[in-house]
Amino acid sequence: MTTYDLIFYLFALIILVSAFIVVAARNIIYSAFSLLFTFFGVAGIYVLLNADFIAVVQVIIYVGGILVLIIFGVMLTNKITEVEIKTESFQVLPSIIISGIIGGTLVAIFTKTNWKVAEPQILDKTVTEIGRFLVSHYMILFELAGIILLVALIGSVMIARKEKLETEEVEK
Amino acid sequence: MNENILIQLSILNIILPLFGFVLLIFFGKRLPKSHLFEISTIFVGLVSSSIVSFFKLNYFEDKLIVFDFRWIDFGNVPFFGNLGINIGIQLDNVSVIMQLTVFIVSFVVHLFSIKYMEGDPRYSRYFAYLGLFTFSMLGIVLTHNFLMMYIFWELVGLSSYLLIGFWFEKKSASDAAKKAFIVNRIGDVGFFLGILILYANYHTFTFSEIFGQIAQGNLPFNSGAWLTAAGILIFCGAIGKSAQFPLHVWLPDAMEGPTPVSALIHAATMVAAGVYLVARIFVMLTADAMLVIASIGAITAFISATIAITQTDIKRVLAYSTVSQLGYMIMSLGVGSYFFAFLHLITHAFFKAGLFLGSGSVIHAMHHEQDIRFMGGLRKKLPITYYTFLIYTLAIAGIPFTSGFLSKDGILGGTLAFAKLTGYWFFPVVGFFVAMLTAFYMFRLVILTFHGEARDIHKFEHAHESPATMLIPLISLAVLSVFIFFSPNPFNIEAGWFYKWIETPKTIVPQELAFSFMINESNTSHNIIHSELYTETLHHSHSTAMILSLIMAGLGILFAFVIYQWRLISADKLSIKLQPLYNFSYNKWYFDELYSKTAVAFTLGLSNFLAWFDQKVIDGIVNGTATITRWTSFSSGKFDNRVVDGLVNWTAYVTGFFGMVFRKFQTGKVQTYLVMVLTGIIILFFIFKSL
Amino acid sequence: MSGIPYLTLVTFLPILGMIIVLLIKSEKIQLIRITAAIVTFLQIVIAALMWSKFNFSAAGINDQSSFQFVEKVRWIEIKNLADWIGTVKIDYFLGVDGLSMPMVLLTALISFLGVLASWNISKGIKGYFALYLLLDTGMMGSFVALDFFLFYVFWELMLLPMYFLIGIWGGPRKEYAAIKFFIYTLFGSVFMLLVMLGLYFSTYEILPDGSKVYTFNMLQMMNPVNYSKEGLLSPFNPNNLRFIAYIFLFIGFAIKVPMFPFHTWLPDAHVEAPTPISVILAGILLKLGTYGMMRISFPIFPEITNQLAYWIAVFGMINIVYGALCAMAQKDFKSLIAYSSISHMGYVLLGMASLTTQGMMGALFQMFNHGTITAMLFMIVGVIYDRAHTRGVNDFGGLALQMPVYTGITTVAFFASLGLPGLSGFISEAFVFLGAFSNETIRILAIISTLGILLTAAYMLWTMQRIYFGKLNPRWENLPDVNKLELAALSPLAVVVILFGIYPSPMLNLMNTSVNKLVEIVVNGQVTFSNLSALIK
Amino acid sequence: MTVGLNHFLALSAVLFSLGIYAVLTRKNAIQVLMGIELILNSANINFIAFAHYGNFGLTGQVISLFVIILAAAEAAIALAIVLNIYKQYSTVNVDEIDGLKE
Repeated sequence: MTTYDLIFYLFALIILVSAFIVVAARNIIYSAFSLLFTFFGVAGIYVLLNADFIAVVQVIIYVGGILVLIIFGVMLTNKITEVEIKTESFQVLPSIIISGIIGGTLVAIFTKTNWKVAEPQILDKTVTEIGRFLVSHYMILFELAGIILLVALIGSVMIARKEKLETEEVEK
Repeated sequence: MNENILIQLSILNIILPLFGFVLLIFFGKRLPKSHLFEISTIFVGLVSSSIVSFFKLNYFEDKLIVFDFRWIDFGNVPFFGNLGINIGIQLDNVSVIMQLTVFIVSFVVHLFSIKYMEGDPRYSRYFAYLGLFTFSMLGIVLTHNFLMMYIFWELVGLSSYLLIGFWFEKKSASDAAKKAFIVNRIGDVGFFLGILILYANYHTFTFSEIFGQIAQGNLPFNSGAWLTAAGILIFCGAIGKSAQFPLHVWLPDAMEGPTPVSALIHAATMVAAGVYLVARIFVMLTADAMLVIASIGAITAFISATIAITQTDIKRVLAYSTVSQLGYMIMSLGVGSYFFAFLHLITHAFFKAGLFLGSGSVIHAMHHEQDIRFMGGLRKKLPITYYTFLIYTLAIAGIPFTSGFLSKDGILGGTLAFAKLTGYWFFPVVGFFVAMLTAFYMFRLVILTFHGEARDIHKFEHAHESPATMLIPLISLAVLSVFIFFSPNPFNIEAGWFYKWIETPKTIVPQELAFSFMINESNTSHNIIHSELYTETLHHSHSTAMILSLIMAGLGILFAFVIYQWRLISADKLSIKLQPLYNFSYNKWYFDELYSKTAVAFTLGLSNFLAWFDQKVIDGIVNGTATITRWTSFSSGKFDNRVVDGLVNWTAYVTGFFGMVFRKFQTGKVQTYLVMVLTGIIILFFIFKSL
Repeated sequence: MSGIPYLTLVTFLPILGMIIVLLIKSEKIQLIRITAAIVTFLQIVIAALMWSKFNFSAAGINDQSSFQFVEKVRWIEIKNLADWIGTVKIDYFLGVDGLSMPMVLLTALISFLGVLASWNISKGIKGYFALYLLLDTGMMGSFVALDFFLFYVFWELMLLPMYFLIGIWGGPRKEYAAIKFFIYTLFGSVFMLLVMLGLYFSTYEILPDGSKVYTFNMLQMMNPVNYSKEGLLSPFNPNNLRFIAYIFLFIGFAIKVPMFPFHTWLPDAHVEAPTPISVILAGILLKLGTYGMMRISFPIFPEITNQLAYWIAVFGMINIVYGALCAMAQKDFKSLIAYSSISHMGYVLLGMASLTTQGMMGALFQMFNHGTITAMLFMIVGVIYDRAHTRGVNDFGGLALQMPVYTGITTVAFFASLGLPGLSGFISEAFVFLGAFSNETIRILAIISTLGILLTAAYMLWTMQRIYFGKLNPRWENLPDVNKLELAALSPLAVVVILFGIYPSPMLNLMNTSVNKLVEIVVNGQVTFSNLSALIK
Repeated sequence: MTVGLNHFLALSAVLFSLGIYAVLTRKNAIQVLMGIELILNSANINFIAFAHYGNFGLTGQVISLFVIILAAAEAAIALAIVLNIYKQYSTVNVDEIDGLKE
């Protein structure tokens, strides 16, 4: 067992445990925080896979952006003053079966398939290369992504704001 | 003058009335005098068709002039090679004479209508329809193939529908129009099937090509029975259009249309199209088919003549007389006397159109009173109408020096000869009996309408002779009902030019399928149509028929005068004495009642049943499936609730799982749906895993 | 592929229109309508351009080189990752031949006129037109797609907008009708999906480098050489399931036609749908079922088509007679027309099943004609319903006096529908009968089906009499005649109906090369697909 | 057993099924969202793993970058919707929002 393997198992454990908490925790705050660990773990996996730039992006966007957003969402939609912020689950049994089957099948497929694996290459300048890719080969997609982000930004503001305007009108 | 010009003129003749129709339909309301345009197109057609007839009959007497083009191309059909459908026109002596007849009648009817229809809110529409009719009728007359024949066949049906239902505010008119179209359709379906038999074998619609194939012994589906079937099925078209038994019921009802329309369509031209059709396919009729045709014709002639003697509506009497005369022509074709059938078609067209126009004149004068029981004595008020009417009546009764005498006499002679050779004495007996009935009811009509005292004084006072545009048609048709136009010798048609032009075509049916007196085309090279025996018999029967028919007609006229003019026998008493017969005849043999109680009631009942069946059973099954699914899910949900607590084994898991899924089939929760979707994906995956 | 991508343009123009419509403020009603009208009109222009450039002698059907306006681009490609998947390769493959070109023209025409008929839709106009244009793309795409996967995508794409268009803008029982339509057609597409995947896993395409990959390409599926030896639907496999697959596929299409006994969604959907949607439904959507049979079932399974042609004809006959009888008993004008649709689609089935050129050509032409005629009939119902707010056949009477222009157009439509010569319906029906009668096995069915001609005349004229003739019911004394917009929507159809009734060659010449080829494939297919030993080398 | 492609794939599969589980079971809309994030992350792991072992160069990484972008956009909009729903229904429990039922 090499160090590499060890680190992998460590991260895998972190991810799985924290993801399990995310899924299973009754208190939504716990879920939110353990999601943080999941994201970190995934970032670690990325590093292991020679994707340092993506790992960094993962930390910045997921941890810095999305997670904060989610926690805001939690706080805005639950009366935070109430001590117990618990949520319930339903259709647990079928979901366990379904996700179990899906997970099992996927694992089975992944492990049984004879992947045509090449020798992993270690690239040094991933950031430069990704940058070059983004403005050459994937330029249209890149710009589209920008537009999507812009639209999402405006859209979410609109969605959140519109209701407010209408309620104001009603109040008037 | 060459053939091309004749063809071009004929095409022009067909197109002109259509042009009139289109113009009137779109601009009729905006251009107040536009009907005059339509009439002038008919007049141009009349002139040009006279030219065509003159040149065709005098310079290209024996020539068949054909013009056609490929209308539809099927391309290179596998196993058959290049196929397509040609359409076009052909000019032979029969078609040019018919063309001229159509134009003559059409023109006088147009002329007559100017005054007759004056003041109608849909005046221009009326002339538009007349134009459409003339166009379609010319199509039937000039076509050289079955498909076009069928197309125009239906188009005359359409114009007939539109014109019968012209006063559609009246329920009876729209009923009659609908009835006419549907009854005609029944016949047309048979016609269509007949065409299909021919097409399926020969892959063409053209008369000459089909007949050529049959003449070479190439029978449909290699059997004479199919040839007979084709003949009879095509004849079905004629049964519908020429109002033959058992589809004759529409024609009397069609009298709901304006009277000039009855003259043009339901007396002179359209109804005669059936006879024309049978004449066209005459060469391919087998002996069996001819026997069927003759029988239908005889039965029709008899039934309608018996009905006509008790009717009281002036137009209905004429309608039944038309049906009866058409039966004559059909019977005549059936017994192989082609020439006289065609002759009667032409002569009948003139005098029957005249009778209808004359009745139109009477109706016009009587302010739309049609019941002859309220007429009488009109001779004094309407002298010109009376005398012309009398000429037509003499013609239809078959009195010498009229055109009707020539043709009717020939038909009766034909039936006699046929009976002598084959032993079917039924036909001459019916023929002569009907001749008597015809004379009787026609004179009954004349006497009740024009002779005696006025029975409705008020209307009589206001009656007045019709204006000149209505009288000119009457007079010209009366002139055309005189023998001189057909033969210089009033007792022998064979002396005339008509006999020279219209030549009975040689049959192409194999000898063993045809009557023995018909000679097959392949048998002889020279121009003999009938066996010598037949020619001789016909010659002998001729004089017998002439004498007999005169006696019968005289008897009929005598009875009419005895009963209605001199009143030696009271008509009322007679009708009471013969009550059952009288009722039977007066109610038209109860045909309408029979049909509406059987065929119509059955169809409507079936359709209502099927609609119910569709809604309750078929749709019920669909909805039932939905209900059962819901019920199953509900009950399995119940079952699940009870059992799942107790059993913790795999079966229970699966049951519980399905129960859950089914119960929440429509919860409105996205996540439940998602569960189902994923389940589906998993199942699909495992199904296709093995592939 | 070179030059202008006509098919992509004609297919995705409505999507472009949809985006524009979505960008317009929902208050600007007029602008939205005009945008939709312009977009669909451009579609007609492109379709007409294609018609003018169409090569009438190219057959198509199973030969890519004789398809026209072909566009073939790799759409989805997943490289050879694992053994059992192989390389997944789906093409964006469009093309037209004589089978699809008439349908493209029909779709363009009816879509445009449908927009005109939608002018007085009053609620949710923006959403309505957006969905309408999406539907348009789905229909057009289905007619031009030559890749089965792509076809399926377009096919499903139609469902969704249709569901909402009926379910939101429909009549009183719209939810029921919409759900019924949706579930029924979804049921059909599941069958189709199964067969599609089955075919996919049985057909190989040989790439230039010699490797074999599974393919969704319909044209490859038509050639027995391309089938694998052990595929589930491969003719080489002695235990193949082709027979069952054919029936599955047939049911999938038959629901769309709709064929007895799967037809009950149609009257409900029609009665509840708003007028323009009925027009689209009857005018185009139903054709997809029969088009699918001709494009997919027949050439891919020729040997089974020969085997089952008799039964297809039987169902065609049932459709004709049964539909006509049911129509006769209807009291609602719209459901009467809906049942008459069922009856008329029966002619298409009968014509196809004859497996003769005349019959198939009649069937294809009947698809076009039924599209135009029924579209007209539904618009006619729409006109009267907008004014009187009732559709009961017995509620009217004497409208001919009140609305003469309207009655004139109705007369054309009714008579075209009952197959009057000189109007387009006759030609196609006559051809269907010519074909069916020429085929010995179904001759008797053709004879029974002629009853349909009679019954159609009966119920059409009866309806005509009840609504337009007789004395004017005083209730309708103030009904105005058709307005200019309605006239604009109706008269092009009337012109088409009359024009193709008198001179159908422009349309028939479009089809005849392809139809002849199809007949040849199907009839010969019996031999080629049965004598496979010759193909195995 | 050396860590190879299969391990990463297995990890992502498990993460994926956990995400599915969350999406299917949680009543709180926000937790459903978290589940979706988990699924996206598992997909990303797949991409990058294949990129690493499958010799596809950097394509996989770029794609996962786009996935992250999409996730960000999606999260923003989804949360906006959740807030809106909360205002409307005063709850974010998905099972109580069953307008689709009609």
